[in-house]
Amino acid sequence: MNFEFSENQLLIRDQARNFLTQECAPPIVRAALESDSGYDRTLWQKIVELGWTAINIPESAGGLGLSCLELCVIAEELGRSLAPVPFSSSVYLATEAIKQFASNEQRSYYLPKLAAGEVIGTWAHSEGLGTAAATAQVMDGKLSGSWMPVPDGDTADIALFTACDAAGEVRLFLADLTGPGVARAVLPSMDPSRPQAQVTLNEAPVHAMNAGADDLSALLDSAAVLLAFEQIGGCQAALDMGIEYTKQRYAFGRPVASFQAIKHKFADMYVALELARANAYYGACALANDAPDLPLAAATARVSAIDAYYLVSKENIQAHGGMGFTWEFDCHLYYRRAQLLAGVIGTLPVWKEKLSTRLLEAA
Amino acid sequence: MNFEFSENQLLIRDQARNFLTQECAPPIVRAALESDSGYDRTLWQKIVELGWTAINIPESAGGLGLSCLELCVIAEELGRSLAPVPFSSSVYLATEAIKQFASNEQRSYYLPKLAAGEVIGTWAHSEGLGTAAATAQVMDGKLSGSWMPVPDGDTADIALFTACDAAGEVRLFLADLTGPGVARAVLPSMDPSRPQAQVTLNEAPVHAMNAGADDLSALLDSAAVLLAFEQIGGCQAALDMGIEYTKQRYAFGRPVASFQAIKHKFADMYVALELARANAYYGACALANDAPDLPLAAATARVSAIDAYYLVSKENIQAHGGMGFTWEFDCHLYYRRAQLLAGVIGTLPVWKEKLSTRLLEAA
Amino acid sequence: MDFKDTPELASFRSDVRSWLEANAERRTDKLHMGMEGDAAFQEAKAWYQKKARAGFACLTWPKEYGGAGLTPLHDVVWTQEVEHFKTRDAHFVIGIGNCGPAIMHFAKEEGKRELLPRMASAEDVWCQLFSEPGAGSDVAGLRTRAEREGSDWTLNGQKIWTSGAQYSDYGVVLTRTDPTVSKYRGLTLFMLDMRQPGVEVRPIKQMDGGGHFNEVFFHDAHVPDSYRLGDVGGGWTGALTVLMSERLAISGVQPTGFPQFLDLVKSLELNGQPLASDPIVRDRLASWYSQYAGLQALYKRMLTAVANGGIAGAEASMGKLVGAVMNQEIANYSCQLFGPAGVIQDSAISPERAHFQEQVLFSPGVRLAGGTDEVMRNILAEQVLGLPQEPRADKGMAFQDIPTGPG
Amino acid sequence: MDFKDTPELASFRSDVRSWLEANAERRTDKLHMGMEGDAAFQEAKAWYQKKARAGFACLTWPKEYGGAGLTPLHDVVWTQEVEHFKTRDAHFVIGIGNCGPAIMHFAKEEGKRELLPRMASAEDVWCQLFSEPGAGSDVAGLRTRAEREGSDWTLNGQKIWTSGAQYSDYGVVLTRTDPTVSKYRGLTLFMLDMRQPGVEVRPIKQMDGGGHFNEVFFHDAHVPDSYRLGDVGGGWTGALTVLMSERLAISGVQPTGFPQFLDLVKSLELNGQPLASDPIVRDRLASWYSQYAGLQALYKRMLTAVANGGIAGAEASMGKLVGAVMNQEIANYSCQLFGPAGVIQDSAISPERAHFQEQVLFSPGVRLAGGTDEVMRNILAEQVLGLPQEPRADKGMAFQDIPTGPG
Repeated sequence: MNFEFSENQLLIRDQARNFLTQECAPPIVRAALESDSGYDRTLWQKIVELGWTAINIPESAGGLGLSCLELCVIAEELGRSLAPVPFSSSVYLATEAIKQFASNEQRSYYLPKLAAGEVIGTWAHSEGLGTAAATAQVMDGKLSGSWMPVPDGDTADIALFTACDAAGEVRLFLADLTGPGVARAVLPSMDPSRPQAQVTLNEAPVHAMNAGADDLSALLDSAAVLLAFEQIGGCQAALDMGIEYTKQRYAFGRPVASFQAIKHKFADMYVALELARANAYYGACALANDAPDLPLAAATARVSAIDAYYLVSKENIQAHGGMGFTWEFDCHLYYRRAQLLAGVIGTLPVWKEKLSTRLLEAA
Repeated sequence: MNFEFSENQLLIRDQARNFLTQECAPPIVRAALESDSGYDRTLWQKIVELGWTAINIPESAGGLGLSCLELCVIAEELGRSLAPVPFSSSVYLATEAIKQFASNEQRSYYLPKLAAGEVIGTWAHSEGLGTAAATAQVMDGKLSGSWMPVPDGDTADIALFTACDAAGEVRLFLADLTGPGVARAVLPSMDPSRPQAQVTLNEAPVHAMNAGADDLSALLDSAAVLLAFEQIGGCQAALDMGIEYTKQRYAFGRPVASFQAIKHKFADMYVALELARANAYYGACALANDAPDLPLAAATARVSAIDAYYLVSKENIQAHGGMGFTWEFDCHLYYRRAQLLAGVIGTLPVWKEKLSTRLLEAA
Repeated sequence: MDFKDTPELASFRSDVRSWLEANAERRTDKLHMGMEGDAAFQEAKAWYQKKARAGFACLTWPKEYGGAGLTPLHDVVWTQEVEHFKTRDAHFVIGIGNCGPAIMHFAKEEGKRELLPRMASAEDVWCQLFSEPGAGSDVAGLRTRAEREGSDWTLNGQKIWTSGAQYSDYGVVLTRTDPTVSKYRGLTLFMLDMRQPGVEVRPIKQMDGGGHFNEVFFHDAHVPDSYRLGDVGGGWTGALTVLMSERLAISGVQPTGFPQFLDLVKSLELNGQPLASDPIVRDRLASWYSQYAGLQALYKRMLTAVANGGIAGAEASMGKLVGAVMNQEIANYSCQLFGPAGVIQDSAISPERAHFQEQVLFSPGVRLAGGTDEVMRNILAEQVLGLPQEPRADKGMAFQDIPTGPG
Repeated sequence: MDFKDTPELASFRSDVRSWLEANAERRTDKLHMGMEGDAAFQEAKAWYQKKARAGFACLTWPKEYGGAGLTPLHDVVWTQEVEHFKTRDAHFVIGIGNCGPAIMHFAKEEGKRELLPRMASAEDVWCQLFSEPGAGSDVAGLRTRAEREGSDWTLNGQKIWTSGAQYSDYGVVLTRTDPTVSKYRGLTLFMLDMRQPGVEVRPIKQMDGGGHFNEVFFHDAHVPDSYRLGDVGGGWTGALTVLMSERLAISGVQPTGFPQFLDLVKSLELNGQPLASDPIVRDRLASWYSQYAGLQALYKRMLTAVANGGIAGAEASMGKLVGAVMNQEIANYSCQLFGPAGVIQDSAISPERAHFQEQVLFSPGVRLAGGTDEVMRNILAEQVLGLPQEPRADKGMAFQDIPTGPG
């Protein structure tokens, strides 16, 4: 039994942290937040050059042939730095789906481009406000309908759509977003540094992938683990920020951090973070070893990551006092990102229900 | 609008408090807790002599002809002093039921005896572990079955049973527990100072009362308000106890009560108590004025009283540190009573569901 | 105990209702209305002046200061009736609710007769200038200096979190007049003319993008000694009056998010199922309602106490504490219910949902404004429950010697 | 990252499993087994001695002190396997888990060779004597005096909350040897022979009626100087070692109540409906599981760190804090689910329900024993997160001058 990343993986993490500390400092995030596109093309290009988009793609398809564990350590650092890039959409979801469910032809076409960052992918699941079930139907290889929110839907080149096939079965379809019959618009959202779009298809040509409902569920499980690492990374940064500030700030002649109410608040934040981290690690181990309890472990990692990031980002604002409520301070960047990450691939109620179902079905 | 008891009612409360401070000090409660019967006959007799059992009975039936508001202030003091007497069973439930649903004959027979404390009544609702619905059926005026827990079922002389009539409708029936076909046994319980019994009827003669399911529900609503006053009384006593102790007890060279974690704990306990108190007052006002929102107000009073008493009695132990966990300290008396009062007439899940149903049905 | 009005109040209620029906628009939803922009301010001022002319402003104030000379129960009746209408009082709450009582108590008679009627009629708008960048929860740690210049005073320094400073004609400002004595003793409270060159107002951009608050800078701002409220060095007493009034004012209007959540549960369907039939949602609804109803009833109890001649105590802090936390939790929970779409914040797509998204981003401020959760708990613990203060690191020190950290 | 054993560990696991199958009874439920009564103690001692003879006691201790000289990972394997069997180790956990490491670190070689093997083989039982009636969270505020008498020591005073004192042959006791210096500097740690006339053990009746704990009184109890652990005045360092070991030991076995709750949800029907189909119950189940699973994974992470040569830090306090609170909340929630019958506490009527009722009454103690919630949060805040201490009221004072209040 070993619940730690390898030395090499930890080295990748350190390198990622150093790189992002330099290249993705808060002003970069803030610029993306305040821009129209909400996406830092320069940063994305540098990330591509570091090979991060290629990590978990086989060498035969232009990738580095590393494992999901290397992705986990990268994810933690992307989360910590609040990187405004479509990494999760393209790498955890689109790339994985194409690796696993695309035809040989599609794989050999898309994987090298995804690895090289020439193509950005995403995943369109939500058909509108509050509709979890897929209702759009593919007819004669063409799909019409409207999906929102589609994460990074404005910048992505391709997207996977959840839709019904002619027989009414839910399956995954691949579409070229730069092709005919596609309209898209950025939506106002709680975290504009990771923009959401509405994508409307009007008889857009799509390609069926070899993935049904169960495959889709497995894809979401692996994404849940990777996103949990983004969440704990952000969580840690928000906690560190709060501690640093309250140590420096004085009230009543002593550091704010020396008041028991503040200390105990941080202790509770730390506990939530460490439980989430432990669950994420367990999920990573289950993912890397394709363990039978991966579905349960993934749901657990996601539930506690959502809980922890909300708590920590919210109480970090509180610990800052009034300054925490200003646009100028970075507190809200974490709070916004916590909301974003809690929303993508499904929110708490859905994942808690998955968790309890899987737990009660387990031996 | 007036949300305060009248001066006369407050006077009754003060008198009750003085009386119970004298006659129902902790050693009395403790003696009941450690005794077999768990019921202080001497205290009961004194309470009867003060007329408390007669408060809400019309003068024509040997009562004092006062209102439920006088009962509320008495309830608060009984709760505060943890009085080990079958007051709630006999007064809030049995007496009220007989007043409202009994035949004229039964009323004129029982009410004077209930007022004079010669007869103690109770209410048997729960047919066993986890069965909320009534299954026992009355045939030819006779009832068989087993009810538990029946509060004060060992000391009561009469009881109201929830059972089905010959047509299968749930109704209320009155039985003489000292008559034939009745067996009863005290059950071990979390609060032995207010003992619970198993009552088994074997073709025991019963009298149908003029009360169906809706009447029963109204009866429980009025009891919920009165019990809420017992709960906030106990809550206040537990809070006072914790504050007193931590002011006297020193650690690290200063009073334990001066540590922010303890102060904020007490603040949260106080808030829970005051919300519960406010809801109880609103419930009392609705009860006294027979207001249309009584069902909602009663459920609200009960839910917040259960929540508050659990929180306050639990954290009072915590604030005492190790000593709070000893039998010798009184902390557990409140914690046990909180459990008892949370159980009688139905626990949180049932009352929360009632609350949300009533709230969503309201205009 | 009863819910009924006395005949006098019943008649007043009927007057209020008729007047509102004739002069205000019924509201159709429970959505939050913030104060935004100059147009909203002009509209609010017009509304308030109309209300004042009809004799419904400052109901409990004495007539000689522009009030109606009525009882707190009249105020309650007004509050209950006005709830059903679209009205805009927010710009005047701070002046009338917080500053007014302190002026009534501490100003000289001449100042009262000059300024209070204009406040009551919304001719003048007032703001409250206490918080500073280095003095938040520790309000008395403030550094804005007021120095004698002849018989008058000159102010220099900076305030923050001043609601409505941009609309204000006057402010009540807490200043340090003596840094060589202990921090609570060297403070003095003044009224201040905001329309002078020495006062500069700059808006603060909030984390939610809004701008309800301001920074206010004083560069040799001038204050006549006749505008002093209370004794020199006695400002803390006056400040406490303002802060207490603030908490009382807040506790009546503290957003809890509950009415909006109830509406949502009643109206929304998700995946073809009414939210109202979801047992988990119902369970949360019951928990929040029991708190919400408790706050409502608590407020009624406080008003009964006030009507009986008592004063509202620090209990008012409960409404602030519970309501602010509930407001944030409800907003977050609602957005989680919305699923992936919860993150979309577009009132054009769904106004009822956008409310909760706005509140996710605004609610952290509610937990901070007017005193943090932690300050509220301290007040309850010390002022209501009588628990001992913590050992004070700055106790007995001259203000100028208190450690302020590396910042 | 992987779940698999190394070949060596796999072989060890197989040995453990065979031995347990042959020597212990499989458990069929997850109900809590407390330590009660002399018969239970004799049974436990017999079991532990059998285990020790088979070489499975004190796996990580050096062989010369009676251990097996194996790694922490062997310990993990043992713990994982033994979980499926009915065993009784509770009487020995404090000695081996808490006292052992301090003795290993601070005792003289001769004492170690004399006492540790007897501890490891369960020939001697040990207890830990730190807490006092006036020194709970503030452990170092203790007043039990140890005074020099020739080269040896005489003890007078009182300890409290001593688990297993009535069964113990030895104890590790923290005493005050100098009240004229600051409180942390005047302490000295000793080993103590419990079987002497100067030591009197009296059981404490707990709020749940049980009696796991004792008061221990010293009337001129005698301790040879060779039983001193560490320097005179250096007792706090040794005590911290014991307390840290205690928290680590607790964090592995800390009751959370979750496995029992899961069993309950899986098995119980209420009103004809399986609990497992109640959405509100499922929602709570998911929340608690995510914490429970987090604690399990956290423990595995700590063990990985230990196996890699690190030391378990104050993080262990998390298991204590989270587990103890969860345990109480689960017990209370379960009894609420049982409805009116929840208050009946009769294992004859329903053993699986009685478990939760017992826990309602026992769980408050779990939140206190080994450090309160508040102490755990302080440790996490100060020792893990590096937050500054509060100003200390007793700082720099001689122990004898520290205020102790009216009590």
